[in-house]
Amino acid sequence: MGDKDLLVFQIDYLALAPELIVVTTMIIVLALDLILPRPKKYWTATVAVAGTALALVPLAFLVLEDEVRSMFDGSYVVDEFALVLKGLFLVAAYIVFLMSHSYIESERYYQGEYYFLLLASLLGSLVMASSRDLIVLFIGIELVTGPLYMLSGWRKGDVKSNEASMKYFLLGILSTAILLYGMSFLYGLTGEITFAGLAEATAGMADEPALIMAVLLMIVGFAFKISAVPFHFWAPDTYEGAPTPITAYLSVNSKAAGFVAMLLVMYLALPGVAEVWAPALWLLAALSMTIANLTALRQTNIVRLLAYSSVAQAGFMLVPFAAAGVAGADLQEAFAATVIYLVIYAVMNLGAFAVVIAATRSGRSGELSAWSGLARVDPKLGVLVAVFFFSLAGIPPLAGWFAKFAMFRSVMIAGGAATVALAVIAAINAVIALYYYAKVVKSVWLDDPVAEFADDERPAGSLRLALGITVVLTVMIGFFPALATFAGEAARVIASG
Amino acid sequence: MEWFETWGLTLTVFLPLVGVVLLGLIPKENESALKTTGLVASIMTFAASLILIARFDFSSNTYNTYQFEVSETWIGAINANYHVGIDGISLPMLVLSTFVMVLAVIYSWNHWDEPKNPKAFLILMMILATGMNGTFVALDLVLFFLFFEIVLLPMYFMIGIWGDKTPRKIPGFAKEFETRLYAAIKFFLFTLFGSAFLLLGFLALYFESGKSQFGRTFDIPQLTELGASGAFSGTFAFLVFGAIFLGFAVKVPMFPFHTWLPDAHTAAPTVGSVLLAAILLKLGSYGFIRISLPILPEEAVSWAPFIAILAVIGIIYGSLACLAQSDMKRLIAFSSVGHMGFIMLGISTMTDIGINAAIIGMVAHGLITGLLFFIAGSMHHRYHTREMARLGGNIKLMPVMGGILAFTAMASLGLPGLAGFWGEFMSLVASFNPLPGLSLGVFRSAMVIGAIGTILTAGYMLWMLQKVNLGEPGDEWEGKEFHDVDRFELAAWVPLIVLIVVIGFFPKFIFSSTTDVVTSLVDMAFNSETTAAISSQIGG
Amino acid sequence: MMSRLLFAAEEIHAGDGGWWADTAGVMLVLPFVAFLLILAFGKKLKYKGGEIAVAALAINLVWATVLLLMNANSGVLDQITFEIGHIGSGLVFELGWVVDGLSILMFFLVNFVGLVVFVYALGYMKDDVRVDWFFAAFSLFAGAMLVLVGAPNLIQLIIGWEGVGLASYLLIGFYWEDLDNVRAGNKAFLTNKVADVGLILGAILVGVSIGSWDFGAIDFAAFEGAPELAAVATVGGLLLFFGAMGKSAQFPFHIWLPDAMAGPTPVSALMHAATMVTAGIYLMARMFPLFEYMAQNVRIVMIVIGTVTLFGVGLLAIVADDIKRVLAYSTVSQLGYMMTAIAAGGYTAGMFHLFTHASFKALLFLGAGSVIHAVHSNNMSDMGGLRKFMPTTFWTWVVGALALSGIGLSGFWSKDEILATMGEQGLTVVLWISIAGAFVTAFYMARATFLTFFGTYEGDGKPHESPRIMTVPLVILAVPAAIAGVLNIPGLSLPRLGNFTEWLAVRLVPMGDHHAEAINFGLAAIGLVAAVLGVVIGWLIYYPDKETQLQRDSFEIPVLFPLLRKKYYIDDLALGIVALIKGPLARLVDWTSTYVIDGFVNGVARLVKGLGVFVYDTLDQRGVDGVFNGLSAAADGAGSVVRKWQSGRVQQYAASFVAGVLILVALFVFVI
Amino acid sequence: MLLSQFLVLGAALFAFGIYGLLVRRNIVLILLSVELMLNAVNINLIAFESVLVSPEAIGHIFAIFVITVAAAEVGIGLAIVLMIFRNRKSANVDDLNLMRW
Amino acid sequence: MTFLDWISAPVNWVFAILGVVVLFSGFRVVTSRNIVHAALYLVGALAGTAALFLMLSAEFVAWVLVLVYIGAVIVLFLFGIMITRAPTGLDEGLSSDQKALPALLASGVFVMMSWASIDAFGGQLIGSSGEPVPTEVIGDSLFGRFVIPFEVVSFVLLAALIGGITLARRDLSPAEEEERSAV
Repeated sequence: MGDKDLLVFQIDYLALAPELIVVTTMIIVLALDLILPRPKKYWTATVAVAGTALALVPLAFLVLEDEVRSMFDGSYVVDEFALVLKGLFLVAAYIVFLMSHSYIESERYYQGEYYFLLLASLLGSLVMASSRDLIVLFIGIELVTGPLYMLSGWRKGDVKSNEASMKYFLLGILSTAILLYGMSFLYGLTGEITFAGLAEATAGMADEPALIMAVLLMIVGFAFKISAVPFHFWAPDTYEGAPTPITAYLSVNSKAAGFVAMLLVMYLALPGVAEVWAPALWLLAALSMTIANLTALRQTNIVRLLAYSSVAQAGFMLVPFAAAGVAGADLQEAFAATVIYLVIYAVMNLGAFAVVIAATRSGRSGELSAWSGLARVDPKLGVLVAVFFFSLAGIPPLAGWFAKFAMFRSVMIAGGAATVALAVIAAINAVIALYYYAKVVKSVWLDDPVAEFADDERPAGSLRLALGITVVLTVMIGFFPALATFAGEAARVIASG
Repeated sequence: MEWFETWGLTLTVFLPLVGVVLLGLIPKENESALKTTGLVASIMTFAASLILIARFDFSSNTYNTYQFEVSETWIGAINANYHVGIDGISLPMLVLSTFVMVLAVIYSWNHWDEPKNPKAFLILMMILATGMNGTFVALDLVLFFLFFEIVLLPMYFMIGIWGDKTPRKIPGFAKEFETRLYAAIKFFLFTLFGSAFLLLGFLALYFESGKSQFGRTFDIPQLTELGASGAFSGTFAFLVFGAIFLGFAVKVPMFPFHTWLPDAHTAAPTVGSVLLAAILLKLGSYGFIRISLPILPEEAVSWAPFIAILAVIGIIYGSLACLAQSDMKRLIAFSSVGHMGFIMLGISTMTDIGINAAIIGMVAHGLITGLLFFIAGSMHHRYHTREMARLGGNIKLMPVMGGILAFTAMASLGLPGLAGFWGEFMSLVASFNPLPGLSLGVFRSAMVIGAIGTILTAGYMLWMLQKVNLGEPGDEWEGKEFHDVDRFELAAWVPLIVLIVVIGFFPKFIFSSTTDVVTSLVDMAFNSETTAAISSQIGG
Repeated sequence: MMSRLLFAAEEIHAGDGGWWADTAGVMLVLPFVAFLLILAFGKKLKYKGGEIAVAALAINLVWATVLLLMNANSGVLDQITFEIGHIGSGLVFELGWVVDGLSILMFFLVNFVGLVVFVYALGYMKDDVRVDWFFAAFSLFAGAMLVLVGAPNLIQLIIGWEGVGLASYLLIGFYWEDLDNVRAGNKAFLTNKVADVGLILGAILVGVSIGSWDFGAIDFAAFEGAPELAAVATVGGLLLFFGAMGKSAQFPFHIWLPDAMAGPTPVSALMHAATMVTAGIYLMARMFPLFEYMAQNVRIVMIVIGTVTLFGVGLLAIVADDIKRVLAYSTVSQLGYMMTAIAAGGYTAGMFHLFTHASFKALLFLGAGSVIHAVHSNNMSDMGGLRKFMPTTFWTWVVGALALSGIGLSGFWSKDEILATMGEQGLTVVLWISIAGAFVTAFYMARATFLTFFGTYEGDGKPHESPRIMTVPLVILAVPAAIAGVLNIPGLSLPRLGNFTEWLAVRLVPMGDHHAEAINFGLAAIGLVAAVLGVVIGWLIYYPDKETQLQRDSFEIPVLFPLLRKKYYIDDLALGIVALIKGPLARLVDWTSTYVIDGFVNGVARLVKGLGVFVYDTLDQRGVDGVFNGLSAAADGAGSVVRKWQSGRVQQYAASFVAGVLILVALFVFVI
Repeated sequence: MLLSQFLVLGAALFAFGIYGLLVRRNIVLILLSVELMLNAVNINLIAFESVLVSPEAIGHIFAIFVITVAAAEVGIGLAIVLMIFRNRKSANVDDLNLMRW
Repeated sequence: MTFLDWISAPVNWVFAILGVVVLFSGFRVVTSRNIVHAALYLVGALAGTAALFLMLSAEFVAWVLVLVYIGAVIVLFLFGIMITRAPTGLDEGLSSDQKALPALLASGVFVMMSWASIDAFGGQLIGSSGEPVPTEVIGDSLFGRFVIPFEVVSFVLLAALIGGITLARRDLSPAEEEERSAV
């Protein structure tokens, strides 16, 4: 190394522009938080929202440019996949900021710090999308989750929130330790940390027990992030206890970050040992779908229900991974399917949480019984509930159908008895899932209103914007899935590389 | 009008959605504007479909050539296209759909079930219209699936919100449920269960087609071509057909997947029942003709006896179940099981006669059962009960309504000279001589049993008339004012009545559109000389 | 088709009927026009639309008469069809009309009898309810029958056939306020529907096998011995006969006919004379070549059924009290004669009996109607001695009764012809049963006549002769009832009219008819003696003037009469079957739908829900506890089984986390 | 020196950490256990590096990052402990079972 | 390589001693009944580890470990322990009573990991060059190729700092707040 000069590594500022903008925004937010008097602190929110939006601009340039920018020996790459995922993270974060605005303002929270931490987590996910070696990936993951441990406990006075935070934190560091142990072995076995190098070095090592262990340990680490069964236990408790926008962020950005990690490591770093990770993920997928769906049937609290739903959805997203393990399977297809699912899931799940925030704004609890006849009181919100929950259930013509479609497609494309069995499990689970999603819609639309809430007050503008964006996307993607497949297409490029 | 050649179908499919947008903009309170908008949207859709008829070239009406065809890239990644087009098979179905929708809007003018809310209801109807019209014109499996499923949500809400609110004991559950709640979720889950398999089947076709010159494709015309050349065979095709069969059979519905139907029909608001019976059920049988048969002809043949048996069981089963009903609407609902059995029997023969029978049967059932549900709804509107034991002497209280009911019941039992006859009769004709190679024993038994089914059909229809229409009105109605048929009802019903008679005496009305294309479909799929030249295998 | 038609016309030197035949379709349409007009305007007219119905049939009668005369002169053979749809190239549906000897006869019969009955009904129904509806349905009835008899193919025949069934249903259940009448209508419709299955299946077999439903084509195929038709001839013929049994009320389908008396009397008159019940006979005559040239073995079945009907059902008339029922059973019996005749090859004989029967049975029914109109009761026990009050009715009735009994008048000739045909065919047993039947016929007609018109009146009020509008039709009908027999006296050819046999022979193919070339005086005498004997015995039993009608009607034959009163239990059997289907069977099916299929579905739903409860409550929430408690209890030793694992839930989660890792790795190491 | 001797030592430390994580009731003690686990990872990394001897000293870099992150985690963890302690006057995990059912 | 060969190398003696120290300290961390002792045992374990690092030519990392952990983290821990006022004496309640299952799981993990290690690297020797990796190399790496994670990790720390402060600080009551803003 000694010979190498620092200047060997050219820093491509355009490629890093989104990250830099986010960093700048963070600093401005911090500074503003110091200067502004309490009543004016909402400016921090405005800045965060604006900064996130602004970060999309260079992203657009990069997308149009259509060129792979690689830095630091290929450990940090800005390509189509990275851009798509960064776009997803930014948009999702943008929507979460919109949702947070009224929520955070309505109680006594630390606004500046709140936005700072969320931006930090966002920064982590942006870094992850570009990471092409284990260290960057690891640091990225830590930056994503670290702030979230604290944000889940943001309602400091609420013991539930404390508990959410603690559970998330303890299991989070356990998973970090396990992940790191796996990484250390991977490094030890190959001497490589870049994904490209790992792919080369691990090819044909599928029989090496130590490698198997390393891979499995890493899977467990990621499985925690995406809350796959049996590493999901934290999710319902944390989702319920955390502030709702954070829950939305957890279920979308954080989960997406987990999937990004998993996608990168499995497909880019370890394609040669797909026969190891695919069966493992098969198992996780089957367990996640089945256990979570069955559990969700029993839920009476919407947020808990959404938590289990998100676990189940993670199971669906894992299905293509399992399909990739079939001999001769088209890894690109599987890869693309997960990305498509992820994009669509992000949109509709954010929408669902936005609806939860909107519905609970006037003192309605998250208990399903409190939602009875909501549509009678507020038909527009009722329509939104129907759209998002049916979309989650995968009912055409709402976006969710295409996610499931892509998922099934990837399974069918692979063939093989085990994957077909998984497809059948998935199909059965899709119907089970429909039941509890429909239960929510039923409550909202078909049941009589139970109690009077002051629903005449319109949701805040930012929340309406969040709802608007998500609902339009949900419906549009349903009719024009090409909007989502574009993401998958981009991902395909990277998987072939 | 050149643009119409390419965009006519798109217009027909999506005009209702324009209606949805407009309806969304009109405030809830402005009821008359809402109704007018809904009416105008549906009439314009109907008009568009009439222009389609006018410009349809009946002379070049062979299978797998489509008119008003449009193919635009839709989901490039999976090679799914916005590919629409019609032929002589889809044309009648499409027009039926647009036509019934107009009548439904007219009827609903002053018939709003609780909790009213015309705006929401009309919006749902318009979405439904898009789904139904789209299914009949889609030429891409993914597009077909999408439209096929679109109808699910509006119908769910129709049943769930405006449906029957009486509590009901559900076998297997301890507590009572409101009928609408049970029916809505049941309808939803059943259909979705079928759709899941449908989707799997479509995907399997997609991948299998990858081996062909077209590459992986969802395109129905291309798949049809492949199917005709025997590209899909063996266990694979057998399973695929089974999966697709399941999807369509639930929708049709065939025995034993029918149990959602009585509940859904009974619980749905009037217009919902009408649309459900008139058009939604046809989506399944249409799917058989459009997808199962041409794309998987070999498997269709090997599944045919099974389908025929189920169809015949459905005929007898549905009719017998009708006899046990005490609820008028439920009876009519069960009658659909029997009638759709005839349609499926026709399809299962795989002959041009049978398929023509199915199509005319679909149209006829749409008109007749639609009308029956209209009447049942109107009667419920006036009597506030559907218990046949409490009704009676309706024709005395409301002669016109009673007369129309009697007429429709007669049409429903397949009286020759009315529309319902042709489907039943020709199904039986077709099952006498199914496609060569199919078991004559099965199909001829099916023919006999199906014919016996017509007796039962007559039985329950007459019995219903006796209970509802005839005799002296019960004491509880004494002194009550009953308004006979009002002008909206007449406006909605008379066109149906006229069409029932016209098709009854002049089936060419439908056949002129279907016969050539069906013949070439059978030629193409089963590679046989036209089976209407029946002579070959008598006594064989 | 046309070429065959021309060819056949050439063969028998028949004309094409010119304009009259080309426009004969008017007859098929006019009643329907009348139907619609009456529905639309009937209420406002003086006779509530009756005049429209009468006018339609009157115009029809012009055509029918002209064609009848033309046919009598030179034969008319024509067929006009319109395609109403086709499938592929082979299957064509057509409507239209056929004009040949058979159809012309039926046109005439339907229109003539119809017109008379319609006129009669103008008076009979005058003060009744829903007169407009009555005439509308009546027109429909006639129209459907005309469609049936004018049908050039089986499809149109089926349309007319069911149309007749529908109209009869409407008319039988005309007084629908009383559910008994409705049930009678249902019974008629359903009984017919059962038989219709035969017709429809038969039509399918025959039509599909030769690729056409056209009667001409079928006739030719049968005549020429086309093998594809021969293959289905027996089964097809049986099925068609099965269909005919329903409409023509052959045993055991006769059960609907007596109940059908629930409608107004003119309906019964029309139904029994010209429309409805004749349809089955007509079908057999229409399809005669099939039975003659191919399906001979079916004829045995037909003969058996016909014979049983003519005698067995005839007996039932003896115990009936309702005058219309007596006539109804007699109709069934006579239909049995016709069916047997046709089965025996007596195409002409059967149709001739149909022809004469139409006139005298219409006459009898109208007479009965006249009586009922006067007495306001159907039961003979309420009548008696009406001879004095209603002379016109009485005398015309006597004409009808004699004709029916086969004594001298038209019925004698036609019945004799049947007997002669049977004799010629060597059907000895059948012949003697038929003769016995003739005796029974005469006996019950004597009974009816004596009970009704003789003795003393016992009913309420003072009966009176019916108005002119009702009696004139009686008189008009009495004429053919008396003299129609001359039309077909063997060897006799009337000037300008020719001979009934010749009329009917105007068909596309030779009928191969078996008819007597000369009068068989021996059989005629035996038949006449049997009939006279019947009247005499009837006179002996029923004439003596006893005090009450009941006493007069007290003649009893043990075992037989009770059995007859129970109608051989056939009605009960049918009711039982219906009850079985409607009751237990239907309920069973409904039950399976709700409890078995739905039960399964709901069961699955509940299972899944239960699984959800289990997974959540037990596995997810308690199971982690449970499993770890159990494990650690086991690990800690027996003493601590009941002790709970004390640490918090986070650590349970973490433990499951670690356990998950271990299990995953273990799976790979040990399993995969 | 064998590579595996360091690895087994690391494994043992990791196992201790897991044991502590599962068995300790005080949250601060749980954090200590986690530190043991992370330390085990570091031992692995350094041991591997001494065999692999990569030009960029990847193993060492990795270990430094792990140490840094571990420090940050400790900070976060203690902050959460303090917050909980403020509300409940207890730092025991047993008490965190509000959302048990 | 036999055990004898192994034991005859002096460097392994050093390892053995350090290993015992580390393991013992580690064991006590998770078993000690005194919370402060547990923290101090962690110091022992970390110090032992640092010494091991020195043996493995990881000079820089070893000192980082000492500085960061022993210098900062442990202090932080002790502060934490003090603030939460945990008893400094023996406390029966520090561990759960049910130790069997955790022990089982932990030994499972140990078996798995050590077996995998031995299976993969059973006889592999560490070339004992003894030359510590120059800090310059590490510096070049950190600020060269790993500059991005390096920068990013600073945000991890910053976020932990800011978030930690926010969470840990006592919220002012509204009254207090008013008072403060008035000043």
